[in-house]
Amino acid sequence: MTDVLTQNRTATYREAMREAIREAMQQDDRVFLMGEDVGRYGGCYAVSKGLLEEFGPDRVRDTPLSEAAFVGAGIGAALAGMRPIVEVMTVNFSLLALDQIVNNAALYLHMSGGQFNVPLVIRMATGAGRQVAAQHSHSLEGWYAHIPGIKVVTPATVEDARWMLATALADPDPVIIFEHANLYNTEGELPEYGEPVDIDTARVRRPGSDVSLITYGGSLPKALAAAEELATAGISAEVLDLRSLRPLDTKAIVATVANTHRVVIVDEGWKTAGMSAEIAASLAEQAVWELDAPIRRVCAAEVPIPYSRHMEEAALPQVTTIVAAAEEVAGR
Amino acid sequence: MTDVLTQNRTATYREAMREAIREAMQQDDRVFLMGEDVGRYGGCYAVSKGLLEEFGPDRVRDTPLSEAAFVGAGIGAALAGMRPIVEVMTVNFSLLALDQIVNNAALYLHMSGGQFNVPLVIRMATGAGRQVAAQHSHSLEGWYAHIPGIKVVTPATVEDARWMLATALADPDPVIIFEHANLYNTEGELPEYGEPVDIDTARVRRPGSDVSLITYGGSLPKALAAAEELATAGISAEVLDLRSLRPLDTKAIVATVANTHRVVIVDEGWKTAGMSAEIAASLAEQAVWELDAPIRRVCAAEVPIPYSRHMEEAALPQVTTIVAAAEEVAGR
Amino acid sequence: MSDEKHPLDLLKGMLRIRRFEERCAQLYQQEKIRGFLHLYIGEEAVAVGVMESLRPDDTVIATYREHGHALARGMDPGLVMAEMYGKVEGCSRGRGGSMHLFDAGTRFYGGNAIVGGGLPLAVGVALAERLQGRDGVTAVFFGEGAVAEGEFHESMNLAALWHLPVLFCCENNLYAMGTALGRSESQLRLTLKAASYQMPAWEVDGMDVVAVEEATRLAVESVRSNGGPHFLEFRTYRFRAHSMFDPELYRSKEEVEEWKERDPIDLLRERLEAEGILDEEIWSALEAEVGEEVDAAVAFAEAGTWEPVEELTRFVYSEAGIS
Amino acid sequence: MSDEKHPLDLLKGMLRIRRFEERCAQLYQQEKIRGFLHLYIGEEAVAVGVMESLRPDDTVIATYREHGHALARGMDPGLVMAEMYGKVEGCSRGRGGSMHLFDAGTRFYGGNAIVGGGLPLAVGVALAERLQGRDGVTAVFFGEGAVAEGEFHESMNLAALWHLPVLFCCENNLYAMGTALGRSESQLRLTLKAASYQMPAWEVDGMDVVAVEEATRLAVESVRSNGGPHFLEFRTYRFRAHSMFDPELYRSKEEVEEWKERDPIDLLRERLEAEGILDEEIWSALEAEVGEEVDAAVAFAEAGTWEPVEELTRFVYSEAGIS
Ligand SMILES: Cc1ncc(C[n+]2csc(CCOP(=O)(O)OP(=O)(O)O)c2C)c(N)n1
Ligand SMILES: Cc1ncc(C[n+]2csc(CCOP(=O)(O)OP(=O)(O)O)c2C)c(N)n1
Ligand SMILES: [Mg+2]
Ligand SMILES: [Mg+2]
Repeated sequence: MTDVLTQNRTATYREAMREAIREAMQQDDRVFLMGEDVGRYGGCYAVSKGLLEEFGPDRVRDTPLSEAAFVGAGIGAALAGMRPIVEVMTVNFSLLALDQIVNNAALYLHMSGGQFNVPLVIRMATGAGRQVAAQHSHSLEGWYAHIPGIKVVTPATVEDARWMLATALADPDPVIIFEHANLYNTEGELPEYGEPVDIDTARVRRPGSDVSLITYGGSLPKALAAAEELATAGISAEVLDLRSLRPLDTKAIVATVANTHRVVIVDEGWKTAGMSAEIAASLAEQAVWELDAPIRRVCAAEVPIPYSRHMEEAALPQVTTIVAAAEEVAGR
Repeated sequence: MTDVLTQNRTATYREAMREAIREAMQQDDRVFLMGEDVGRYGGCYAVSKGLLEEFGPDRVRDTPLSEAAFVGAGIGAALAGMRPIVEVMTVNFSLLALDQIVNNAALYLHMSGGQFNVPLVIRMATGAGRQVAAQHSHSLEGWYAHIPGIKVVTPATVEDARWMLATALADPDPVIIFEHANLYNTEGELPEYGEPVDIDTARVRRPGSDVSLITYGGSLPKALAAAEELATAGISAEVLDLRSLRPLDTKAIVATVANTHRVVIVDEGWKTAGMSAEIAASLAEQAVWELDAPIRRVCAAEVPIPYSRHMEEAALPQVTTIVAAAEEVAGR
Repeated sequence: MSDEKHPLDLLKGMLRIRRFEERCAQLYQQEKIRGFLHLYIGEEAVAVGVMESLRPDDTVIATYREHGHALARGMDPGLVMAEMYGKVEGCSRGRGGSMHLFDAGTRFYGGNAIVGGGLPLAVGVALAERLQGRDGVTAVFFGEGAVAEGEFHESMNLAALWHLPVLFCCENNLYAMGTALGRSESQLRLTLKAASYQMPAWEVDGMDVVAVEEATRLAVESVRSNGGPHFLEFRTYRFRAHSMFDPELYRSKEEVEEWKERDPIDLLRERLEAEGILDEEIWSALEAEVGEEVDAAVAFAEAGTWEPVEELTRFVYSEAGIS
Repeated sequence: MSDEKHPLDLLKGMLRIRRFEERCAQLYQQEKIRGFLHLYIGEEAVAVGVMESLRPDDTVIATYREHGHALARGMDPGLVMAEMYGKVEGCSRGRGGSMHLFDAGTRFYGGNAIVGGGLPLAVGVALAERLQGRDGVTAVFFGEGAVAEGEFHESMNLAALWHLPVLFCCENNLYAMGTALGRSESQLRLTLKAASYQMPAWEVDGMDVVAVEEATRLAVESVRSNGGPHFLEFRTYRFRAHSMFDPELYRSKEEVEEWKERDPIDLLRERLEAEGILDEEIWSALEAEVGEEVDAAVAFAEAGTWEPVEELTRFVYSEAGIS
């Protein structure tokens, strides 16, 4: 094992992600990082800081403002033997690259009858909560989860930030990693002997018996805080972190509801036809008789996210709104 | 009333749409049509055939292959006093214009504190079923329905094709009209004294009592055929045509389920986190106790749509699969 | 206007932006302003010179680095500052913040924070002006970084193809965040690129407000008289970091200092002093007036109120509804 | 190769495409082929001339009008025809059809039906070749209509900026569906546009297969020897409708007839006859051989089988799984 693997310490989500990228580049020459300002600037969230100095401009490539071209170039490079990590600065700008992701990355393997797989990893920051207003506050994970041919993962813990990338790079197909911008500064313990984690199952982050809080990504800390608060009110909440949105671990979703019979879905994305809808729908299909209360969804309000702090807070899921919804379904 | 309004005859969906565009342009100088090959070519589905000759190149504008620019130009023109009808040839190419639609059209009014509304209509063909393979067979209505700030309508009948456009043009905000390519040749009666229809409510196209088939757009004919077949098997199916996906008429959705207590959702889009998920989720939230059977979704298989006829048929909702699902939830 | 008053107005226009933004930087430290804040300091001559050459019925579309454009266009500094405070009295009801200033009154169509995202809008506004028989010009501002975007290419071609009254104002400050022009463009002469669309394109010293105004006046005359779109590259420089989070690892202090030698305010100030149009007294008066304006703007913002939370869902769709 | 054999190979290559597609048109009428069918008839000299100048380890990316490119690249006509029949023996298991021909063996990376969609891929393949120390060239084909797309602009700039081994092959057949070049581009000289990315760009007579081969050979030499990307505009013409649904309202019969005067097959045939390389006998032999190939391809397709429906979900993701 390399020294990177054997340290036991608390790290930030940002450091964990950087360490994962560095390790991948040390271990496999085919891996390179490409995106806007990943090099000299050090990454707009400082994730790739120092990597240009360590690996040079061929493997840490600053790109022009050309989202369609450099994402498409990542697909082409993957088709031709490389293992690119393409960073799209934020999901908001990925709208400019959707044609490449949906019409090429997602389709090439099936459409070519199995000849051309696309071993590409795309990383992007996502989410709201920093008062950066409507055009910079999208949460479109649900959109990506709609598309067959790609995989969508949402590391919410420092450990997943550290270890999901290696598994994503080992995957022969396109994997999109959503990093909620509010998680970069969160701290966590890294296990002494860490190792790659799966990217297709959900995890119970806190066991409980009265109500299930099903969530992912940037909303996990809020759900955990809500569970803490609910505990003091005598409500035992189980918190399920989906980790992967495509494939979706419906087994785990059904299991937690079979355990608690009451569910609140927490999703920073918009409610209508988003990720929260799929979770609710899969329960309506597979576990409707398990439900002792109607499903509740706590999502972003169906509005563009405003700049002012109080309005933005009102637009997003908050610990208080999660707690209120949980108390309601728990019948308190 | 103009002569256009007073004819009583059967027309095709294509003719109805063309008549609607022509009437709008005759009645309002601010209306113009813009898109790829809408002029000299007559529209790739021949919808705008003859309009260039009638209204000239200023009002029937052929555009270069520049989806982002001409959709964005439609937004700008709407901001500055016009009432553009922008035709994006098919939803598949709209991926190139999503930044303009999602970051500008949908956000400008809210983000500007109510100052800048966008009275724009975008028309696009959608759907599969003509063996045009994966890149030309997307159904992304559910994606668009996810976005606050825009409205999404899906005319499925000749009457709606004839009359929804006028209402959409009278709307001060962006309206996206999805025209399933397989509907253009369908024929229907146009009422003698037709008039604009609402674009925010669902309609029961066939009343029934045993099971509800909830659908929209290109799947409506299939759902009606399935209901016919179910009738012969003694199952009375109610067919609900959503007509508008955003806003979604959840009242009507709950009402039909309160009537039949069993529901099959038919959606040509992919299942995961799509339109069908939202319909199921709203029932899980608002009518879960009305359900006498788990919700069933009949959607496109979670695969890129293949070219070969038998594989494409297997990938899409068919009368047979709808009937089978309905019999299952009806417990036969 | 008198030959003396006008240059002093230009100077005051630039000074207003400078002092306004210096205060914004302080207020950001005090957390009165949040989110992203992109300062225009060093580039004031561009916005001031261009706006001087536009009419009230012309249209302006800018980027997220648009405080200078908003002020130069004549928007009330109080409304702009209140917006950055997030107050409902702000020009966008506090919903847009620094990156999304809007003002229908001065035809200031935002405040667009997607690089290149405003360019297609400008083409459409210009098309609408043409179709409605008006002779308004649409000026759209964007950085040199936007030139690599597909939306730039498509918009340039469409405007030229349709011969539309668009003034493309490229603010070439040499960097897109940390990416130098040479790492972003294969062709460094942006005007050659623009010319390849059959569009007249001029390079202008963006630190010389008089040169900016002169070039823009000529370009606008041509655009307004149906000469088709025009591309102006303003050579300028951003004195401050890209945003408040930027450690500026990508450029040297020396480079920044060199450019500060050509501070557009100092340049004009010295020239006017040499010409005897400006003296200490007038300068202090300008400073005093501008200082008062900024103080008044801050006071207005401070006195502002928060939009009621119940109004969160207002304006997702128009209240008028279907007409 | 002997001086006599080579030109006859070129002729045969074009003839193969012509006869193959004429048969496709018939088969479309018989509904053996469905969906969209875009014929290359009239443009054969471009694909044949370019492919002649490429090596097996080079990469080809084409559009939805790519039967000619697939055949010229050396793909088995039977696999191509079976694909259009939708048979599992087809080069894409019958899943792609006419617009999505794929063949890893000849490095034929599709068959891309989004206009401009293949260009970024070509940049990426070229980057991968460079990073892996190989000297393969990536040739990407696109129509003149794609030049208006943002993806064209971004890809041209990226390839030039990074000095990548991409050969941009623009097939200018004057129309994008019904849209004439003049209604799509403000700058009709596409090579001037390409040059604005600091990329060498040549105009080539796309009806003269020898000129195509010659120009491409020189361009490929330059690209392969690290000369950076190269842009070739092939002036050609589509003799048939855009697709099988096109009533061709946008161009005159006369125009089509004029261009047919420069049929690339007739041009070469006459030249070779004049040079005494070709006579009736050889020609009939060529026709016979090509006819047999096409018959064999159709027979293979007819004999093909349908992919089992249970395999619908295969290859959405790789069967290997995470390694
Ligand atoms: C499409 C898009 N990609 C990336 C970003 C993030 N971003 C914001 S500003 C900026 C640099 C833009 O540089 P330039 O266009 O030169 O304008 P400047 O900031 O120098 O005024 C970037 C990359 C964005 N806002 N939009
Ligand atoms: C992005 C996109 N927009 C529109 C279409 C529909 N379409 C298919 S081919 C075509 C014309 C393309 O013309 P050109 O690039 O000149 O190639 P040609 O067909 O002439 O070979 C159009 C508009 C498409 N496939 N992709
Ligand atoms: Mg810049
Ligand atoms: Mg063409």
